[in-house]
Amino acid sequence: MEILRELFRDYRFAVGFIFLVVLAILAFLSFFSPYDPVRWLQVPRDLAPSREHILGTNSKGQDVFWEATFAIRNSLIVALIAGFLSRVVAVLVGFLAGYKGGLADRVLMGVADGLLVIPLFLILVMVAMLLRDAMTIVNTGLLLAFFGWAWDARTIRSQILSLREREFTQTSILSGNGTMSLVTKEYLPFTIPLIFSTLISNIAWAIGMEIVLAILGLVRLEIPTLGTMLQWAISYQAMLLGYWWWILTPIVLTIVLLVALYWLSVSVSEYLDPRMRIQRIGVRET
Amino acid sequence: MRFVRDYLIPRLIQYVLVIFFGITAVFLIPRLTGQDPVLEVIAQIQTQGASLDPVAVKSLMESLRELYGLKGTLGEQYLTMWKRIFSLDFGPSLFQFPAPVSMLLRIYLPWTIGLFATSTILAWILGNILGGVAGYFSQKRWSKVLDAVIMLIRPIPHYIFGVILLILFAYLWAIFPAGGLMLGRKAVFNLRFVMTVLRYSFLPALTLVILGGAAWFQQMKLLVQNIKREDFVQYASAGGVKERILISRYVMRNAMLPQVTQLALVLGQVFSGVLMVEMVFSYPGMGLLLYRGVTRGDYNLVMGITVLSIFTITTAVLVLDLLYPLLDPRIRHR
Amino acid sequence: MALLEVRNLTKIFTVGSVFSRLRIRAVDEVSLTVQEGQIFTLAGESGCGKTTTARIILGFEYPTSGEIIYRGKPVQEFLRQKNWFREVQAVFQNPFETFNPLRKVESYFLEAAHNFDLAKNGKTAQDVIEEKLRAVGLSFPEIAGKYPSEFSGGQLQRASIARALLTNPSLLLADEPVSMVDASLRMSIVNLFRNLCDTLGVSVLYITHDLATAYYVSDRIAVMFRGNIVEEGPVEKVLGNPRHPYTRLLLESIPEPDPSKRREERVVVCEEREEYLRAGCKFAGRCPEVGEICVKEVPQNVLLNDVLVRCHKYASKKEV
Amino acid sequence: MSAILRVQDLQTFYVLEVLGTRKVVKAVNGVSLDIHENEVYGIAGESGCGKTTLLRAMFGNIEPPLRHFGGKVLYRMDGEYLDALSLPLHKSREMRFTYIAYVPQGSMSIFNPVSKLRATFMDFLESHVPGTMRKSLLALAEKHLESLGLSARVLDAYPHQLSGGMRQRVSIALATLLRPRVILADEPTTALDVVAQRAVLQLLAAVQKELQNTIVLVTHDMGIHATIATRLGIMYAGKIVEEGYTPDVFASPLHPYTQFLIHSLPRIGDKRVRESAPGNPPSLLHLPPGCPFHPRCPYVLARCREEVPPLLEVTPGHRVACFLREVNHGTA
Amino acid sequence: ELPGGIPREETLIVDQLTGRVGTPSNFNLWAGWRWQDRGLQQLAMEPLWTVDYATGEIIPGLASEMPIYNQDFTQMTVKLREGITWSDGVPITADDVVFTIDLHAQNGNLPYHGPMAEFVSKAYKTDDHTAVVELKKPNSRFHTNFLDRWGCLRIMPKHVFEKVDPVTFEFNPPVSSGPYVLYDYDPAGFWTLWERREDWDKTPTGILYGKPQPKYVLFQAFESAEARILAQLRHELDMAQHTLEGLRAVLEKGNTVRAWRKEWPWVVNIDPCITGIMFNNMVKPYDNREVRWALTLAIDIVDYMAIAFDLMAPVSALHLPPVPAYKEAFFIPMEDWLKNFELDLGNGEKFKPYDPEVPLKLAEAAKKRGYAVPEDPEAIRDLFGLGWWKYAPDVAEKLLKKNGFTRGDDGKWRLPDGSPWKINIVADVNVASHPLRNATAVAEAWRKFGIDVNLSPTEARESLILNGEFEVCDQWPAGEPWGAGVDLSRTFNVWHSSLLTPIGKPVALGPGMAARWANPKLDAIIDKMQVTDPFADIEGTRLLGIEALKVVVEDMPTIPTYGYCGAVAWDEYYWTNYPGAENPYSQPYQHWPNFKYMLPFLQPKKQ
Ligand SMILES: Nc1ncnc2c1ncn2[C@@H]1O[C@H](COP(=O)(O)OP(=O)(O)OP(=O)(O)O)[C@@H](O)[C@H]1O
Ligand SMILES: Nc1ncnc2c1ncn2[C@@H]1O[C@H](COP(=O)(O)OP(=O)(O)OP(=O)(O)O)[C@@H](O)[C@H]1O
Ligand SMILES: [Mg+2]
Ligand SMILES: [Mg+2]
Repeated sequence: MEILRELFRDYRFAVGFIFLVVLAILAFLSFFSPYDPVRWLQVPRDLAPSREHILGTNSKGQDVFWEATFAIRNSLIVALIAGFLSRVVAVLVGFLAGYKGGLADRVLMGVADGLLVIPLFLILVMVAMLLRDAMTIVNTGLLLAFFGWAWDARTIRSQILSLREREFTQTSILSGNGTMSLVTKEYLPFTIPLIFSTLISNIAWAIGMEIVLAILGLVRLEIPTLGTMLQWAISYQAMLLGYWWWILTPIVLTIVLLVALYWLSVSVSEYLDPRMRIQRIGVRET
Repeated sequence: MRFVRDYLIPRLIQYVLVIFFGITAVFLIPRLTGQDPVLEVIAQIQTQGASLDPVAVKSLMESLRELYGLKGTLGEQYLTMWKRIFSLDFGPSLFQFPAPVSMLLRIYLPWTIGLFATSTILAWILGNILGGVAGYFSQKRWSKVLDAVIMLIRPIPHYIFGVILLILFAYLWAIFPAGGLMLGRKAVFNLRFVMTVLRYSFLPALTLVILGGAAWFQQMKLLVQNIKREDFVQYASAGGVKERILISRYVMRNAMLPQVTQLALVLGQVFSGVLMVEMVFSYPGMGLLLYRGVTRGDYNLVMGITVLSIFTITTAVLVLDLLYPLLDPRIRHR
Repeated sequence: MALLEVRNLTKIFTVGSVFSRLRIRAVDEVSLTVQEGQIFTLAGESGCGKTTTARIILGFEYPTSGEIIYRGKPVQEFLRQKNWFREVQAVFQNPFETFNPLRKVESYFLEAAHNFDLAKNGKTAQDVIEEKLRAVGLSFPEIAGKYPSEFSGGQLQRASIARALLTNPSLLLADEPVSMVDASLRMSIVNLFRNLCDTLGVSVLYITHDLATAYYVSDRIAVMFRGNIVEEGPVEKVLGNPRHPYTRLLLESIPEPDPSKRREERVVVCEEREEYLRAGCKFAGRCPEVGEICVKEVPQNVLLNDVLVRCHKYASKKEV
Repeated sequence: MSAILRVQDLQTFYVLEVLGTRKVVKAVNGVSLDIHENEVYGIAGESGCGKTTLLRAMFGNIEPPLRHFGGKVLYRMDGEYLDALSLPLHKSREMRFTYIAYVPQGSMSIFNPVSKLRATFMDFLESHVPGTMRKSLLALAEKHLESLGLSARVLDAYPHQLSGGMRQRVSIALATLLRPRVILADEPTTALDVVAQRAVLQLLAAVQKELQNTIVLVTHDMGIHATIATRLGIMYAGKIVEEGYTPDVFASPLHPYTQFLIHSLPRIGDKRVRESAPGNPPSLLHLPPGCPFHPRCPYVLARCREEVPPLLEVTPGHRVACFLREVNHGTA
Repeated sequence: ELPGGIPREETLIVDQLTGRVGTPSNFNLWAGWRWQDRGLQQLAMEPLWTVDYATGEIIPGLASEMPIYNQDFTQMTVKLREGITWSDGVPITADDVVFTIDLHAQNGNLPYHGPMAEFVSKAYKTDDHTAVVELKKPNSRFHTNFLDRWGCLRIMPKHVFEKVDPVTFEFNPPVSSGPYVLYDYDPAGFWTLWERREDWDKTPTGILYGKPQPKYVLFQAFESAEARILAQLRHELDMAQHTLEGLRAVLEKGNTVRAWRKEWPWVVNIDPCITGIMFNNMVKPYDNREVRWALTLAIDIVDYMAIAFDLMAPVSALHLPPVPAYKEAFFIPMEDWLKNFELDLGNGEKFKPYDPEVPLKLAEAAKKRGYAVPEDPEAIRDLFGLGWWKYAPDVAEKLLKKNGFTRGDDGKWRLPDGSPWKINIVADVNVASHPLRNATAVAEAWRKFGIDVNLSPTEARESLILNGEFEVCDQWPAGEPWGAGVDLSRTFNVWHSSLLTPIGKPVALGPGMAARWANPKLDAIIDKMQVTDPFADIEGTRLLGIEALKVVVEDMPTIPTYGYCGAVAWDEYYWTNYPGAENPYSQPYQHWPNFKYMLPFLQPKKQ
């Protein structure tokens, strides 16, 4: 609680947090939606925002607001699965390769490099095509997670490599810490800002990728996500026909989501670095 | 010599293995997607009005399989593929039969390199410089404003951003063309040619530079904010070293190192952004070529492009790994 | 039985990049023996390989060749055991690097107490820690909740010593443990070492530049120069009657805490790398008594009156 | 002799706010010093008593969490005194290293890891002096390096290629590069063996002699103070407790802490047990009332527990902050 | 900026439907698959005959008249026009015709090898302008191989092709029989530029309609709908086919842009294609006629049309596009039958599914949506079609229950074996395309009815459909008819039982065949059609068509929904007098081969 209070003194954390809470509430609201997100012609079409439909309606006859609640929910699921799962893999692989070195390092980094050098997008498209019907929200997340860890594992590994050489590693060993606590207690704090910032870029990437896949029609277009919402709006020329509420909603939501994540990550990683925190406190007071 | 034995040779083996597995994956995956390039062509011919009777279809399919080199088991095809790779001939494009893949590459590669390489490098330079300076002066007002603006721009999908630029600069204020590069096959390389190409590439490049640059900007800014707190920066700063020198030689140079490595790898991840840009601006590039190849089951084309790109990226990474000690004196090969 | 025996230890570092590689024998055929309950000083110029030797003993670095015997067994056998570090502890040279800047210093104490089962519960752990901290002039409330950057160098150094003493080790490798501590405290810490040594039989491998303190506290001393031990023996004999020209130079260079004895003559200092690569005696470059043979041949160890000297000058006076 | 650097009742504290509670570490707590031209001013003291902090404040480099609570740091320039703590940024930048230079404690990582040392030297030169002077200054720096036992070639090395001792020496050469009037050296020899230490001191002395400038030297090694310092200040718990000409301080230390400091020095050939000050150094977070040394003082008086003794002159140039002086010297 | 600085006002710029050309340097449209709508079929090639579906007539091109068959349809004689030449000056003669037929009969790598090898026994010329083809077996419709309606076997220049391998030959630059020659093209395939022949008067177009007006015609591909729209708004694109929404956008934003119809619903509603939903009749439970009918009756066509095409297309209850010619020949004559057509619901219950009121209901919905809908019932029938099937979920329910289907407690349907019913629809990926629009609409309808529908747009759609690896798809519901005349053989041939292809093997003929359905009654009709002379016995042909339509309706192997509508837009900034609903002198598409016959009528606006 204390920590949260401290964090909330940073306006970026506060705003990011509030944004995220708002998005989470939106996502949660989807469970109470009066409309089925997949069905068409539930409301009159192409209505501008009004009291009845606060974000208007689209050409499919759906209420944009309620559709957006589903979209944000699903996109969050995709992004979180992709982000967290790939983080877990990246952290495990990075730590293992960096700390153990030797064969484990060679093999793991070989796999990571293999993933990195293949034009990832191409594979994504092919696998998305291969999975076809199986491109559910969860599977989309898993797929993105599968391709999203390699670079970050590499970065984490190199950080571990240099941390391994620092003297406090030995102090920790001398204090009787085993590999697990060494890694979690000594290295994790150093890598957390990195993990956070890669988490954010990974989530951003996942959301962007989902949008790209949607624009290419490679995910299930009926399931509302930020990407498919955008794709329908694009295909139905919402921009040129002046249905700005339709196209702007997913864009603004994407931006809000990423801004929130960005600020949260910046603020949290600053918080985790005592040097920076001290500086911040000093700066604020003088 | 120990360097060769302990570092270079394992690294080279890794290089070869990565290429090998990458190519094998790219060989297998499209064959699993259920597309049959021959059927794809048959379907096209049917929509074209030709009435084929079943016997004819059968024989046509046979002869197409023969022509396309798709006869035989997967294993045989796999061998053929390696033979082709070693003879640097990827065979004909299946969907754009009989155009050889190598010819298609010759046509599109320069465009892609022209647009993509320049805009990536430009984005990299701009993003890093701005990010570096903004990170250094992160307490300043303008830096915060810039950060906010970029934060808002970065999440915009390439497609949307491209269309917005198109509407702004090719319609509302029509100073740039909406697409359709009119050079022709007899294009001569002269000033007009260059100007035309620049005019047509400007908006696509702008999209890539701004969106790409925004990502670099954010990364660089974070890096710089960390490096700014290192002892050597603090010391030099306390020692009255000029800010200009401090930013460029201390902060940026150190922050640049990870960015260099990433640049090489970004090459591998471009197709998505570039594809979208090519779509919006009808730009002749590899992204669309590849995408169509994938969706139409044009194995040869996909193979050609991916082999090329796997090879380039792997080599770039290898070269970078070998040269990295020159950039960062602290790194030793081990 | 000797507690710790180092036999012919050699460590070669390769430095430089792909293009200009250089092999440095940072530790060169070093042998030494530390008995139980003994304070053994390792002195010598900076960069002569003292820290490296200590790190190899701890198992943080692998020797190029040579052996380390602890209680009659090669250390490799101990390295895998957790209890190794209950027996052997170390204080590192650079206090600013000793603790993770992102972690509170206290956590190392609490962890060590926990990991080595030093106390049955949190309260007794606190007492154990407090006791060790007191011994070095700190207290738990003083370190509680603070990150390393909030300490002064000397405070960190003392904290580091207290941490090392937590497990009551049999062997303490102390790498310049008091370099940033004022003279008065320095005395109380070396007195502490002496006490531990005398009462509990703790052995200390004391690495230092401060020869006066070394003289004050230790039983034996080895003087290193560019990877070699050039003179080794009981501290009174070595420092009281230095034989090797380098030992003499060292002693001469000690600044006397007496303003009335200000020296005027200048010292010559040679470049490190140059000396490492020198054939023959590495000190030849600045030895006032340098002879022809010194430049060409590597000197051998000579045992003189319980003192081992590595100098051509004494080659003829061999005892054994 | 007039003071070139004058510290007046300086108070700089570390202000920490952890989870809402505010902690104040009174690292420099009312220090007044006059440092004269052409002298070596040694500072010794308890570890953690605020020496580094004092030097940082004298360098005018006060950054969070360190904050300035009062007092002045005055530089004398062209006969006028400028307050280093209220100079405009560009002005203080200009002065750094040309007027006042600083060798930080534990100066292991102060060099840019990716450029050669020569480049780092050039950066300082470029920032402070016009083109023509750079060459000669660099040549001088090379000479300094050589007298420190480093060939000028180390300038073509990267920092990580040097051992700690070498780096320390290079950082001293860097501090003397621009011929500053004042050099603040914070434990410049801790990582060095006695031979190298001697070379460093020789260099500092030579530079000082040549430039007729001032060196403020912090070290725990009383031997070094004895060897080089003109005057000596002893710090304890954020305050100067004794100050005087080096021979005077060594010969007749007045403050009980100084006495402990001097008497606890071991000597080769003498293995008698040395006593050090009893008890523990005080925490700067919670200073005891009155004289901060009183809990450890064998001669503690009643008033010591309540009043803070002022720093007063006892004999010419020799000042002490202790009520005992009245007992010992007051009558003399 | 146009290539080589050619003047914009003399150039007609049109959109290329099939997108960027993959083989830009290859103009050999006889081998493999070529992007023939880059101007090859429209400008460079004159076929023997062309279908004009706007008028329902056949335009003789290189041929001077309709084909002449002998009595038993074993011989076809082609009379060629006189005074026509290839663009290199060589006259077009019967030699070219004979050469083309012979070559195709012999070379197995050419797509038209099949029919030529099957039927041609001998081809020869009797004089320079008369070619005779002897057939191995009777075929009253052999000439349709040469009848152009988006592709046919076109006549090759013998003097060019006799020297080369016809499969690998690039034919660059192409030698034209049509009124334009190649001027330049984009090596990346984005555009192809044609220039009017000096001797345009030596081409059938010139002879029939006079001088084509644009000196240059530029075919240009756009990769995104937005770019296409913006180009047209900038007057850089004269003729384009947009998505429906794209059309609305250009019409809204461009003040010089017009569409086929000047008022709502703007789109071209005379296209000879019918869209709809296809069942795989070899997959359970879609092999059951009553299930298919139940699924048809579960569709509320008003909602369906709103989703699929925003109510702008004419519905069709028959497997035929509701174009004017077919309305006359089939729809109106069959109305009574349709109204009386009954489904047997079991227990002696009957249900008449046809609903002639659908057009009115559609008009009502369109009015509600805010569109300017005419009041006149005839005009409404023009716009919305004649009628469709009733929305009768209750009847559908009965039919399903009769066949053992059940409804679960959740209201969802279960298959007779008790497992949940999930329909998987293989669909196109292009959101704006007619197929996916149909798929979306039907998915919506069936979901509403209580069936789980999985809409699965996939790039592998073509392969899956051809191989029969689908349950339901969004493919055209029936083979397209010719678009001219009353001969429906092209629509029904594909369903002859002899052609039934097992799942896993690709079907050979056009789209309808993928439904894998056959009916002995239809077999008989098809056999009869083969021996009915479509020229001499027009009425007989028409009646056979009606009989066939009845059989198909009864079985409903696929669901026809609405006639394809092209969302074309023309910019009248540089050119005017495009054909329009008010003046349908030609079909309106720039990608159809008839395009060349439109060009002489265009008028430059700026000169
Ligand atoms: N990891 C390493 N890689 C390369 N060289 C090294 C490494 N560690 C130490 N060295 C070199 O080995 C030599 C001995 O170093 P070491 O740290 O043992 O010296 P030291 O006696 O502890 O010196 P000091 O008194 O300055 O601490 C030095 O020249 C140093 O540069
Ligand atoms: N960044 C910081 N935050 C909080 N407290 C600090 C910080 N830096 C130093 N201190 C505290 O300020 C006091 C003075 O520290 P300083 O580094 O000036 O001591 P010092 O006299 O230089 O000691 P040493 O001789 O050990 O280097 C110490 O008690 C230390 O704990
Ligand atoms: Mg050391
Ligand atoms: Mg200090």
